[in-house]
Amino acid sequence: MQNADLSFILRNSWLVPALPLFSFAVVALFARRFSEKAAGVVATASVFGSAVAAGLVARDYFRIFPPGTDGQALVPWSIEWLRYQDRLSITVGVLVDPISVLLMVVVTTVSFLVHLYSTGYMRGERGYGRYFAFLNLFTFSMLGLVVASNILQMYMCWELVGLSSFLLIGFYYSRPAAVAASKKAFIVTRFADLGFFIGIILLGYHGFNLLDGQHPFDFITLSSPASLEKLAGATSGFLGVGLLPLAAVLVFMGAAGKSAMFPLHIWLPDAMEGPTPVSALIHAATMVVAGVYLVARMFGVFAAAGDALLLVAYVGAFTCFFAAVIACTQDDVKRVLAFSTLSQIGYMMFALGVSSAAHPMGYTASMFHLFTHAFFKALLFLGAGAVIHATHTSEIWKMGGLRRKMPLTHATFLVATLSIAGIWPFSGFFSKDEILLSALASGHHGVFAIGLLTAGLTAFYMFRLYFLVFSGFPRDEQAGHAHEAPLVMLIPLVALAILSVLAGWVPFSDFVRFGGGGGFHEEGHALVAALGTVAALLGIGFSWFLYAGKGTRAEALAARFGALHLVVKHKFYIDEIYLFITHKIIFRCIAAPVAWFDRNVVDGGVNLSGWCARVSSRGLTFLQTGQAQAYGAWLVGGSIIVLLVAWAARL
Amino acid sequence: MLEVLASNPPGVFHWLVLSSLLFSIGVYGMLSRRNAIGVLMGVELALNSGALNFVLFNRLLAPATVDGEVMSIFIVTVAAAEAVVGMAIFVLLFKQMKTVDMTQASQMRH
Amino acid sequence: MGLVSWLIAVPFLTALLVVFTPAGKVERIRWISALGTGLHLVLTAVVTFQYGRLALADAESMKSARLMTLHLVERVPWFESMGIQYFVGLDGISLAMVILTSIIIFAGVMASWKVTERRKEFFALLLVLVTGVFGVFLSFDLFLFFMFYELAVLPMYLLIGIWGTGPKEYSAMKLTLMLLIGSAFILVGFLALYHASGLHTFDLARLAQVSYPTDFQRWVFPMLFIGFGVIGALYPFHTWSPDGHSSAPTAVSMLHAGVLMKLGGYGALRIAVYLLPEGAKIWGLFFMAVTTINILYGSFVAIMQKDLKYFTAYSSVSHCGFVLFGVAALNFAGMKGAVIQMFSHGIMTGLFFGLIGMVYGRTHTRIIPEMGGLARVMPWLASTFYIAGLASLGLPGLSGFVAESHVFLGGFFGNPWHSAGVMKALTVLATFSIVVTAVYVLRGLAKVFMGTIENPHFQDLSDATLSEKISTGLLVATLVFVGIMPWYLVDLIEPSILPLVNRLHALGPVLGQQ
Amino acid sequence: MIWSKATGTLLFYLFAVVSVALAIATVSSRRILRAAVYLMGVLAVTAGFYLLLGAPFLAGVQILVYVGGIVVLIVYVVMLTRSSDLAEDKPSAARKSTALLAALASFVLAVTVFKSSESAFRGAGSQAATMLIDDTAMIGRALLDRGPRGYVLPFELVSLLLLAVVIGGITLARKIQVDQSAAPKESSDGGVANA
Repeated sequence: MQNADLSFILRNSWLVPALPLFSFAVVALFARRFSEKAAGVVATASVFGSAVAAGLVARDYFRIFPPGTDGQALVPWSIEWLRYQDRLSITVGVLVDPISVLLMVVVTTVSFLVHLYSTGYMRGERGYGRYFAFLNLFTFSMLGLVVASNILQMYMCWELVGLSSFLLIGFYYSRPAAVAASKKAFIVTRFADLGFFIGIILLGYHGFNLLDGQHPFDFITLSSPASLEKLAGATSGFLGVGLLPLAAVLVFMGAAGKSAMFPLHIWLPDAMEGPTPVSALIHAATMVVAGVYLVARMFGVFAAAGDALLLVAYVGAFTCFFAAVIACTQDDVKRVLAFSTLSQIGYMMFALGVSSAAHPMGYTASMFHLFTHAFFKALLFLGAGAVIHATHTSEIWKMGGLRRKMPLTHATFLVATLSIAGIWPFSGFFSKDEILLSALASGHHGVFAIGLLTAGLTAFYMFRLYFLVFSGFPRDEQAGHAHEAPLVMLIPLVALAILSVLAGWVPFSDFVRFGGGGGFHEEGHALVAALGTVAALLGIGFSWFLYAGKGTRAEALAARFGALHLVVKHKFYIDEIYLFITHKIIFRCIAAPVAWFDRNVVDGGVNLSGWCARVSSRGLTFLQTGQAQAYGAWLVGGSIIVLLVAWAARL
Repeated sequence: MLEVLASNPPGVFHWLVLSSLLFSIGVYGMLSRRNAIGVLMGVELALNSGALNFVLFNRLLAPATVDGEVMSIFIVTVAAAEAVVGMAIFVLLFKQMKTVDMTQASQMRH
Repeated sequence: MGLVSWLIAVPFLTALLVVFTPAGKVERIRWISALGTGLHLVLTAVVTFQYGRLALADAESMKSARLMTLHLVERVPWFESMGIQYFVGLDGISLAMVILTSIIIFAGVMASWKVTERRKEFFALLLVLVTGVFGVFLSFDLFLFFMFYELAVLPMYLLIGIWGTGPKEYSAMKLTLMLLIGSAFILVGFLALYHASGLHTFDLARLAQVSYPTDFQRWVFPMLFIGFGVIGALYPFHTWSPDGHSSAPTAVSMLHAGVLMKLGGYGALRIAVYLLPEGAKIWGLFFMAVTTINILYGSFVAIMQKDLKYFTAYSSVSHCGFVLFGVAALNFAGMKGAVIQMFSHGIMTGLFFGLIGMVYGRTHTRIIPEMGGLARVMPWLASTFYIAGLASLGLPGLSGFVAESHVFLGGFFGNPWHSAGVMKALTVLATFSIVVTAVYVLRGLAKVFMGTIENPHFQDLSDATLSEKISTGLLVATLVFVGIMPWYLVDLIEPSILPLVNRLHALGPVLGQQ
Repeated sequence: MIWSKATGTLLFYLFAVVSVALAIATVSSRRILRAAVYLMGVLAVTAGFYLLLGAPFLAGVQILVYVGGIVVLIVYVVMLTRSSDLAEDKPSAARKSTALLAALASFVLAVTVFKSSESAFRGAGSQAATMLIDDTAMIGRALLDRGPRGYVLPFELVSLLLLAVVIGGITLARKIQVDQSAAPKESSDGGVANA
């Protein structure tokens, strides 16, 4: 597939990430010069341009590889950015293949809608220009990550995504909580990226030695079956563990950090300190799925690594269930949505985990869920944003009865809630159903059971949120005189609502599949669909029973569970454990002693030598009596001894 | 007795013993005297024995040349110069401290 | 007098000019130094283009060269009898360091616009110091190298002792003594080389043609490496740097941490590894382990620091550890990474200390807990501070990442003489530093700039003045330029690293006689 | 031959005994003036030695400079510092013993060294200093000879030294106006006549 005959847009597909970058530079440098509104307009326009470009790239790509066939990866544009050694370099380029096109479209669309929404939401905020600059930086780095053709390019954009989320979470930098949350987010993801980086170097090292003649860092090399066989045999030299399994686990560590999988999930709930559109874009639709995308991109390596996929499946499943349980007890609307995001990503992860090279059905299901989830989760967050904007609080117990006050927001929110709960006509149903089916079909019954149970839990906590916020009557005078969101905020809501419905009907399996494998299984479809819907309805009913109307029955139930309820409410005290580890152990028991050691022992050694010199010199002062003749005597004595020695030596 | 005297004239060793004896007495003078001028006398003695040595070696080892004697002339002049400076210092010392006792002049201790 | 000699002469002449202007003329002194260093920047640019043209010509032959090729060489016999000559020249590594120093001194002069007392001597000494540094980077005669090395170290005592803050006499004394002890080691090494070569010359190019016996190299290499390590903040000898930097005035600590600490890495690479490859192979792994401690130790201690300058000093100890780590890796990527890290860390620390000076100029305190919420009053300083911080924790898109990725790859890919397992383990340990660095950088900066302003005095602090904006702007631009378009710097350095690597592998024909 | 070998030897021993006795007297006499006179004696006897060794010019110089110049200067300063009239108190036992020890040690060392290197000048001086060679002309020529073996440089240097010493002497000992006011009162009364 020669580059020349690619369409114009494909050849310069670097425009997609480049547009937000240019507008970031423009807005960042000239934010102060021209008016606030202009910054918003420039930023939104650039992302719109990038969205159009992404659409064109998708159209042209699927014109070359029609949906039915198996889409190859194209690298229409790439330059050698940094050369370490002759065959070892970072090439920055654009890789176009089904999942990267999918992600491009999703990211640009959601980003455009969030930009539009933000122009309304952030009006009058201090640092309006700064906000849009950072949002553009995020969009650039996310797109850079998606189109990456070289794993190190992906790592670089990975870090930039981490940076922009740090900047955006800490946007209200005058609030200590926001600052702490941004710090926590960056450091936790940075810790995870460490594993990712070591995984990359490990792959690069063995790739460099084994795959002579090829660039070990390029995805094309890493996903080509030929090179994977060569790598499969190698052992990584670390306690005899195989190369691919170790590299896969390390890379998964990076993915788990960014997608907030179980051990490294603590930063996502706190990341809600940032402005709500940020949470919508970054902590729901795009950044957190970067981990899933990474695993999908490296699926060749993961599949060849065998038991690494199992780890992915179990971590995904556990996070899915764990987050859903916590979500049921949260009082802050954004925290509930954050944990629900965690749970949904858990779904995507274990969908990837259960699939394998033999039957990659889960791969397609996971991507499908990623596609649909981006829309309805963004909608949920933006809806929540509209609610918070109106009631100036994010405590769900202070809201209530907003159905009449904010009809359109209520409608779109309901659509999204139904979709996430997995009710038939909405997109959530199709993608979640596919995931459950792939788990069942690949024989991972345990994972399937957890998935089903979580589907019920998801429906429960989402409708708990829905009933407490929209149904019943306002529990607080703030909620009393809430008013409908401005138009510029409503358009994205409606658009996302439409997308949340349509997304389900897209024949996804034709577009995205891994290797020649078939799209979706046919048999067992109806059974799983039925089970999923029943679980969802049960959840809804139970939450209606508890929370509709006065919602007093909930307190009674909570009281009965008591201790368990408290523990779950505090997120199983995992945050406290982390704080304990960092502050008590790392700072108190490692950094402080090392600092003390440096100040007293190493520094002390130098001062000691100074002190010895002083003391010994004071010791010799008794020789200086001031008597000239004493010196004379020493002189004569000394010269005699010297003469003796000279004379004896001569002897 | 005359033959004995004529037969063994004082060889180099004898001269050297003499000059080193004088030198040692000079050293004794320098170190024991309390009076600064006494010390200077000791120095003169030592220098004198040095000059003697030069002439001694010149005459006994290289009679033809005069280098030894020239050196001893220089020694004498240097001794003179040294004596002048020494005396000037002692005069000042005396004006400052009313005595030339060496043991008192130890202000340069530290 | 060729271009290279002008590179050394310009700062010295500026210093002379400053000395001869009457002390009263404060304004003129500042302008002379600014113009002098500005002229030097232009001169460096000219030399870079000149070098670019020349180096391209023989880039190909460098692949197999075992001896470094120098350009714009000037030789003037000095002490014929001892084989000492004024031998200056230029190659990729030296040029990179000259560019770095030229930028830092210009930024330093701009940052010390408001030095009040005894301005004349301050600028004169600063320019003499930088003359010494230029001399070191450009001279290829060991005696000349050592002379300029001393010229670079000695004014430091006066600059810290007189214009410093806090226990300035103590720190000045400690800094100078430790650096001089280091230079004593270096002198012993030079003399050993001088005698062992039997060529009766200090000329680096000719000394390189001799292959020294292995057991000679066994003891001379550590002597030289530790000698250079003292100024390059090698682990046990780094204690002068926190005190020295925190007591030094802004421009001096900018110059010192930014440039002087690079003399260590430069010397280790240019002389120790180049002349004594066998010694390097014997000691390589040991020093790699020590520098790994250096990296982690520096970053852990930095977490606990309350004073901004100590905070940055320990961070630069950790980053200098990267330089020596790269050198000790003894392979192409590692050594190239060491030189890039020298350049990028030089700019970074220069920016850090410059900014600390500016913040101190306003808040008159360097204690982190006492400050807070400054971003609201000084957005420019806050954002440049954050950029410097992010560069130091190796964020891609800034020069830190380019250097660190090189060093890590170099360390991980190992070399034929050391055990691959140990090198991989050490490199993985070293990579932990990127997390620890992130912790202390963000904690420190958040406490200083984020949050609300408690101290009422800080309400009306002013943001950066024009001269400060120029200084920080130039440094940030360099960081971003190298971060986004690293190939310029990398191509400049690569041809000069090749001879070093070839010499280690002892392959490839010896390039023609110098 | 001016005097026979025998008288030469006799004279040598006579002079030796006299000079040692006088030297001991110089360093041990309690009255400084008397010590000065004894010193003059020793120097005179050394002039005799020079004659014995056949260096008449040197004997003359010795008498002229040493005895005439230096001893007179010493006596002068003894008078100046009024130390002649106060009997010098005996040096403490410790000082005497260390000085004696140092002197003996140097003497014994010198003698042993000479003894062991006896062989070096075995043949020298066999004909002893019996004849008196008038070498004054040779000394004069040697002093001003610009050639390699000449002493013109040291000669000029010594003259420079003497000049410096003269100036030094004057400046050191001149009546100091400046810090006179600072110096304690009584030192400026009547003032000792200085050199």
